[in-house]
Amino acid sequence: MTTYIIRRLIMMIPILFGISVISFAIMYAAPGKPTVMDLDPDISVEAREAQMERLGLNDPPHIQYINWMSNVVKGDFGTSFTKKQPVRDMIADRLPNTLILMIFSTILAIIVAIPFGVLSATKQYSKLDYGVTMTSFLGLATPNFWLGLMLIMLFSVQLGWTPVGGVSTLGADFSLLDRLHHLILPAIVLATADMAGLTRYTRSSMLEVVKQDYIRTARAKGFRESTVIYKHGLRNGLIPIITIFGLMLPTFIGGSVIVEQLFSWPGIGKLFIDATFERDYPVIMAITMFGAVLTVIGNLIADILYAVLDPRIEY
Amino acid sequence: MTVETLAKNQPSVKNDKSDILLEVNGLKKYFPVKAGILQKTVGHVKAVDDVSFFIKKGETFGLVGESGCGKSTTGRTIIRLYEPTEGEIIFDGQDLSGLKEKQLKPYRKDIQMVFQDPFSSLNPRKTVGTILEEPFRVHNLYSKAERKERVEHLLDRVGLMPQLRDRYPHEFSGGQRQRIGIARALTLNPKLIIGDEPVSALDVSIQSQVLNIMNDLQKEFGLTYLFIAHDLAVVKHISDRIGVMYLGRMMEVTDKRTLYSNPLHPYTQALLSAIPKSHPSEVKRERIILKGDVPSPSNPPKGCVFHTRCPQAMDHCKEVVPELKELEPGHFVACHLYN
Amino acid sequence: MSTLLQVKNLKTHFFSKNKVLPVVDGVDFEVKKGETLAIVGESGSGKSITSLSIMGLVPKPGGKTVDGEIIFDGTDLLQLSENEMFKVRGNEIAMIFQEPMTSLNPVLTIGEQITEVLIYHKKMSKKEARQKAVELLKIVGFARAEEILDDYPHRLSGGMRQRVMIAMAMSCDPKLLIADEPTTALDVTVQAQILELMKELSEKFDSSIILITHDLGVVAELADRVIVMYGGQVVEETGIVELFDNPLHPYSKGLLGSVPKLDEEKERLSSIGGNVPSPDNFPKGCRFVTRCEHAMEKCLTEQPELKEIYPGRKSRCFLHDEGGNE
Amino acid sequence: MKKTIFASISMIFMLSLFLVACGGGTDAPDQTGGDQDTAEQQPVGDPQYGGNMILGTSGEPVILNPLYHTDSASADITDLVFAGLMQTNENLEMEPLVAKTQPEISEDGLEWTYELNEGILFHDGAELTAEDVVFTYNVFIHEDTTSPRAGDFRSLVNVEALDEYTVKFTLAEPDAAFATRVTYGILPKHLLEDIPVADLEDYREFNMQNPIGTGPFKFVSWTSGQNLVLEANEEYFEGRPYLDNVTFRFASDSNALVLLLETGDIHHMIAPTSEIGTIELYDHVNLHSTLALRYDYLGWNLDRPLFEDKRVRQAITHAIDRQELVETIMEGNAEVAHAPVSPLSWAYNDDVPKFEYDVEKAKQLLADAGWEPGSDGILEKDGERLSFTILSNSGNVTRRDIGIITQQYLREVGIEVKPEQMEWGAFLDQINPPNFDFDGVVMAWGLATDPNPRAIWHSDQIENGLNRSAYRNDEVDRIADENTLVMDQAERAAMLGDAFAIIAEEQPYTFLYYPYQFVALSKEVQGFTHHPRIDMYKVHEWWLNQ
Amino acid sequence: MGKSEAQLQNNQNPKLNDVQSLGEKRSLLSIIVAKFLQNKLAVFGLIMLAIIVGSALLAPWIAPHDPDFQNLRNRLAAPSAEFLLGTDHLGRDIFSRLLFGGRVSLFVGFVAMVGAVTIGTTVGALAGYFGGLVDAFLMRLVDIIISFPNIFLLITLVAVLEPSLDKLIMVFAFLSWTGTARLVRGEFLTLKKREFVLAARTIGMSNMKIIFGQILPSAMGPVIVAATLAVGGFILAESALSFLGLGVQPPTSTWGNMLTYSQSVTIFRTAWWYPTFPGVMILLTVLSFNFVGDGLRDALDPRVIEK
Repeated sequence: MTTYIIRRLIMMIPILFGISVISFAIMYAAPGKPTVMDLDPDISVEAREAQMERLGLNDPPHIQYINWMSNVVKGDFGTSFTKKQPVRDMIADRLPNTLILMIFSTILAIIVAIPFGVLSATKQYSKLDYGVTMTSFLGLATPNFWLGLMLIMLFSVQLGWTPVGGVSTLGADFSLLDRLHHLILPAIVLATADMAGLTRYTRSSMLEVVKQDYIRTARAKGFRESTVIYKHGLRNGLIPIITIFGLMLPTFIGGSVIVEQLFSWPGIGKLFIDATFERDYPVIMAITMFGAVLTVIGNLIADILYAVLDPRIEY
Repeated sequence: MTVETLAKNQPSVKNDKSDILLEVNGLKKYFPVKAGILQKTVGHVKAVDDVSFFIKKGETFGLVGESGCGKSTTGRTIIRLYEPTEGEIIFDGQDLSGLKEKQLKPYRKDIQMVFQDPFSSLNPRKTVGTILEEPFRVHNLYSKAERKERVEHLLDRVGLMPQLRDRYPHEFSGGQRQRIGIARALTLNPKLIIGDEPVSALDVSIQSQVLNIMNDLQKEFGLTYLFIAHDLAVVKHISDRIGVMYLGRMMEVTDKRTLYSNPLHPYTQALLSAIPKSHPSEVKRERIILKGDVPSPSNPPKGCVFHTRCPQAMDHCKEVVPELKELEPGHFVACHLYN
Repeated sequence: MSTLLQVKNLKTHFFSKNKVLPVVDGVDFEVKKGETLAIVGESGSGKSITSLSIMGLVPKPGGKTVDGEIIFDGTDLLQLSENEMFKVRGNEIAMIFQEPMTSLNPVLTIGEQITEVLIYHKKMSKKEARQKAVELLKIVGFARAEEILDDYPHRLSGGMRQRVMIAMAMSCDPKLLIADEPTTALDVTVQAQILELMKELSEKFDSSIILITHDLGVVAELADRVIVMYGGQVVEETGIVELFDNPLHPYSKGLLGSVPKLDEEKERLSSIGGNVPSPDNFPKGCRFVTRCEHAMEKCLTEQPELKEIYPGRKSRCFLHDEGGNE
Repeated sequence: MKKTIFASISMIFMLSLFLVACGGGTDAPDQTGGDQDTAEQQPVGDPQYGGNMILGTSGEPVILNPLYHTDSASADITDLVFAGLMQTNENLEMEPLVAKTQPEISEDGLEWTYELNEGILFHDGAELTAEDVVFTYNVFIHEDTTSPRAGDFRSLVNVEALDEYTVKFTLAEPDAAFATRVTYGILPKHLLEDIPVADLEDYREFNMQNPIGTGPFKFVSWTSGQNLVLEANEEYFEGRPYLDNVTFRFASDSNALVLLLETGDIHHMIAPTSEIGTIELYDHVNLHSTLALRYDYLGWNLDRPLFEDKRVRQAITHAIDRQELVETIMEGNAEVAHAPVSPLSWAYNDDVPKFEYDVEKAKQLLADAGWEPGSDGILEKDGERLSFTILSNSGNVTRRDIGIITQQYLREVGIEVKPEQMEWGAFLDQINPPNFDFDGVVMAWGLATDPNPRAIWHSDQIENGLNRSAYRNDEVDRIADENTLVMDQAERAAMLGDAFAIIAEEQPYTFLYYPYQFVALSKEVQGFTHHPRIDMYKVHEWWLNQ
Repeated sequence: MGKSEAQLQNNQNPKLNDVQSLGEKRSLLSIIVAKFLQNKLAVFGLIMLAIIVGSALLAPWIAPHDPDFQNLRNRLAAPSAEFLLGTDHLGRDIFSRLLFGGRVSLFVGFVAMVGAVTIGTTVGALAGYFGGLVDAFLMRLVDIIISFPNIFLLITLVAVLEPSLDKLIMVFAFLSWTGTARLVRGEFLTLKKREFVLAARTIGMSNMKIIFGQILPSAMGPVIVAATLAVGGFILAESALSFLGLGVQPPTSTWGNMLTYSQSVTIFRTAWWYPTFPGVMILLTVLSFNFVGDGLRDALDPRVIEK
């Protein structure tokens, strides 16, 4: 197992290299220079030029890339063009927020989707099944920013149950309850589509599983239906879900961009959007690489979980 | 494992060469096992390991063995679905083993295959007529009208009504599909038909229909069969000569009567003794129960591959690979007991 | 010998939107204590569904036992509540299946799968159950039983898995073992091992066995009595030797004739024409009429009944009405 | 605890005295846009100390050093933390702050001498002296400087401390605009003198983590993406602020801010015009408005043959009902503009040519210019159609809509417009040198306090500056070059007025409107003075009525 | 013995028996259609799609107003007889704009889907069929693109390329083919071992003919399902990009960018119809595509015909 993980980690290198080259190429080809973003007529052209030179943006692309890469290898992602802060610090500031949101949404998606998916499958064609199916289809079809806006309007503005945005109450001391209070709405919005998708997958996976021979064996042993489904069925049904889950991870990272924007959530998604509009290349590159690493690691975790759940997989 | 020379294992005597249609010499098919980042080959599954035999024109050669013994791989390598790793496949005097796909095309007409699974061997998206016409199209044979006529004739030959040509495979039963599969194999007037477990998936009553049809067609078209199966009774019924394979190697080759009346190889003996009795009151000869399971072909035992399970294994067997030797005329055995 | 199981007029049908499939359509038979009854038939004959009906495990949705009685040890299983059936299944009646590769749960160890039955039915502690499991595995021929317990099914070969299945089935000393094609998926040398094992066990445990198979060779090896099924019905019921010596029903005859035998050489096998009918397409009269060499006008419209032709031998054919078979 | 309360009470007493003495900075929020002020003046009690005021903003500061930032979010913070020699008041006049009085200017206009208030303390307790001022302004003229504002000080030759509280600036040539340049927050020399000037911008320990100034509020903390907290500077030289804390709360966009305002999570926000309708409905919020120091315009690329003819440009302006634009999409919150100068400026010239909405006149002008209707109604001349694109940046809703609306207006007079949006970065890249790839563009200029038109209108700013309309006029060039040499404001205003009249007549831009700027303020907040250019103006006078 | 004529014939001619046992002729299509029609939600989805696509296509004829005509004095008018679904912030008729916007939204969805499916199918087919180095190379490419946080690349690319319709479609297609490629590759890996493919090889059929004539038609089931779902996905993605200001740019209207105009709290408050209807259109359309996709998944399941 350890060697497998190490091997997989080594395999990340070419992938991340490819991603960095592609991102850098896009970035380089992009119109718009970070230094012309200010339209203040008081700032002289010379000052802008000097800025370009200082940021190394006048170097040929391969030199820029090599400089960037050699710093990255040292753990230095450079300094933000617009925020003048080390990118590493900026990400370090924001990443925990994004991770909290992602993990919470993930958990939310799982604890809602799996039971409902299983119930839906075991009671195929029942009213419950139709209800779950309809709801999950709706969840898949709703644009999430629209849903978010509606939820904010309803719960935060009309009912005043949840805060409009942010991660915690201003000035208040840290409190878990307060955090959860702020987390719940963004997490629901972020989780909705994947929750719905996961429910569908769980349902079809379980439908597949209950047809299997070993389920018949379990029934023939005289076990109650619940034992049959949860002890013998669920673990097998979860195995394909794990892979789906690995594939879902990028959508969480991606979805966070919109949700963070919507809920003024200070995470890397929002940072990324701001950076894109500001042509803040070091930040864009760093977050892209971070996202890629998260994705790859997420897939790795999915594969490891896969192996944990499925004894047939041996590394 | 050292690669052994070809000549060493060639049968020493061959009957009149002129009536031999297919001769397989030292055939090997190794599948690489890949692992790691660079997909380096870390080992081989020796599916077929140095197999030699020949088939005479007009005869049926039966290839038996348990699952994983390499009998199907042998068949598929002969028809060049797999690239042979080593060895000769001499068909009608021409070695097919080294030919490229293009050079092979003329021979494609001469060797055809009937597959095991009647459900997967016909393209579910095409009508029976289309499936049967495909070989003509690939080889640019006949006009449209002629093709149609031939297809209908073929359907008739395998006992299906010609008007069924525009039906889809899913509308047929297993036995009917297998007959369609046979019809397809016949379209190009082949000399050799390889039957890869053609009746294994069929119900007993249907199995006999198909076996009978194959018998009839052999007579009518003068076909030669390589019949691959695991059911010894079926093989015995249809074959003239039989080869027994175990773990990628040929254990024994002889005519069917000799094989059943006088099996020499301990594996053949065990195999025959394992067959359930055909009548409840039949007094069974001593049943030889083999211990354990077939070893993995990616890591076959040294020496004689059967020595791990052989009731008569000797020390010698663990070291030296026995050659396939002609002990009696036409009776080849690979066993150290007969040295 | 007393009767352990009596199946009377069992009807299990499958319902889909606009069709009713009479997969099992009025089956009668009985199993005596300690005997091995073979149910023989080709695919679609309803033999597997018959066995699942006894277990109360007819595939849902769609399948339902609509009529009949299954009297096991004095109680009609069809009258039992689901809760009462839980105590019968796996405990009084056990079952093994055709596909040893897929019949074991791939994510649970062998040990878990054997002990859970013992813990559930026999209320054993984990430790006791484990001990018992080791014993059972030794009985079915595992030398290294302790190690096997912690292995997962995929590490075992097909033959080993089938032996595990048997151990599992025998764990609660069932009165009846239903073996559904137990050796079909196995290689011939492994089949021989399993057949030997089953013979041994049936003597040792004194269980009754219902052996479901299409392989007459397996029947010849193991069975005491045979029922032959065709089209969801029993067409012949007879002793084992009688079946091979003198089959009564034309289908039984055809079946015997179409199997190639090692010890005889025939140019052509006798064969039954046509195809096995599927349940949505059963003929109106005798189910076998479309393939029968002796079919008569009457056979097209009327269903023959299963009648005792000789003592202990029943057959479902009009030919017997006209004075025996040819 | 008791002690503090007592101290506070006495402070209130003292400060109220001070306020009276100052002549009441609070009761005249703005004279310029008073008619739009929706704030209901309620009877309010006396100012009270205490409270944390929360300001909502969508922009996060970049650098908390007044010499280096270019964004308004940073300016908002540094305006609170630092104090400059002078500051502009709400009427855009220069007022002394750290300086005691207006400067003393030598006869030749080359030497500017400022006398400082004594006893002003930095937040770390050190006293501000002339050396600190010298240090601060030397950064601008140091050869290694990286300050983006260094260009403002090209004429500055020398800064010296004449004594502990007197600073003299020496210029190379007279510069009337220099008066507006000395507003930069004074940096503490004792903390920064060891840092090489080249590295000062990157000195995060000061610029990010602990800026020390002499302003009314001290820096407390900055949580990236969430908030930035300031606290009252007890020792502030104009008196301790009423507020205990000022917190900037960061949110994604104006929508989020409006919602935060509604739920009472923030006290203050700069309100976008589009949301005024909603904010007006909030009972707990006052809206303050003033003209912004800004104008919005449609700029034409005069290097394109289509726009060469002045009559075409004038016709376009005639064809657009700017009054309707103001009344509809601006919901009345703007005034139609005619020239590149704000009515707020002392240099504003109302007497410029105006091109009112007049479709017939537009058609006439176009006909005069030789454009004839083609088969599809679009004007043609020499086989070329009068058709062009109007570019705007996708982030700005109003500008995007103006492009679309213009399409319909100009269609009336036979001009085909294709509105296009681009993402901001790409947009700037396209319209700026060296690309200049646009026909028309919807933009706005935020103006500096000094009305010098040079940066935007001088022909030497075409190649490498902000004159992207490629406007060339010798007279305007001359005025742009010479106006700063004139020290007399009235004389200078007359000069500039001529330039603005010329530009207004030539219509290189279609000047659209001067927008109002709105500040939404919780009714709890009192003492607010609305400044057209500085968001955080006299915050030490604000207080919370709790 | 009294055997009937028919019976005699039956026994002598097994072929008659064939026809009987086959029953009525059931073409593949009819089975698939029948299976599809069993799924009520799928049928509902199909009808909805027919209405939506139909009205989008017929927009020039059924739209009551010029979708681009502004009446600034009639901004944000409530739904009325004249303006069925009200007007937008520039006084344009929302109903007409929805019809025309639907054309663009659906166009984006369909064209991007065709692009993605074409690339994905080709790559997947080549990788799955040939295996080896071809497979390794193509799949590493897929790995790289999949590991890209998709939306980051999407945002960057769209921002960089200027968000025009054609570029948006290209970017969508370019970033979304990987799923199809993996799917098709998987299908090919299984199908190429199927005996009918082996049979095609034994008669000497060329690789290209086997790939496109034999395997691909069988692999198309899942692809069609994925493609159906993808159309809805792209419509959603466009609206998400619009939310970030990177979608299709005005004056071209799509449901997505119509929805973004209404992001303003004031519009949300004062003109509920403006954000509601484009949102409902997206929801209904995507929902219908998902219903149809789900129905197709069941109907195209090879087990339907092979059992």
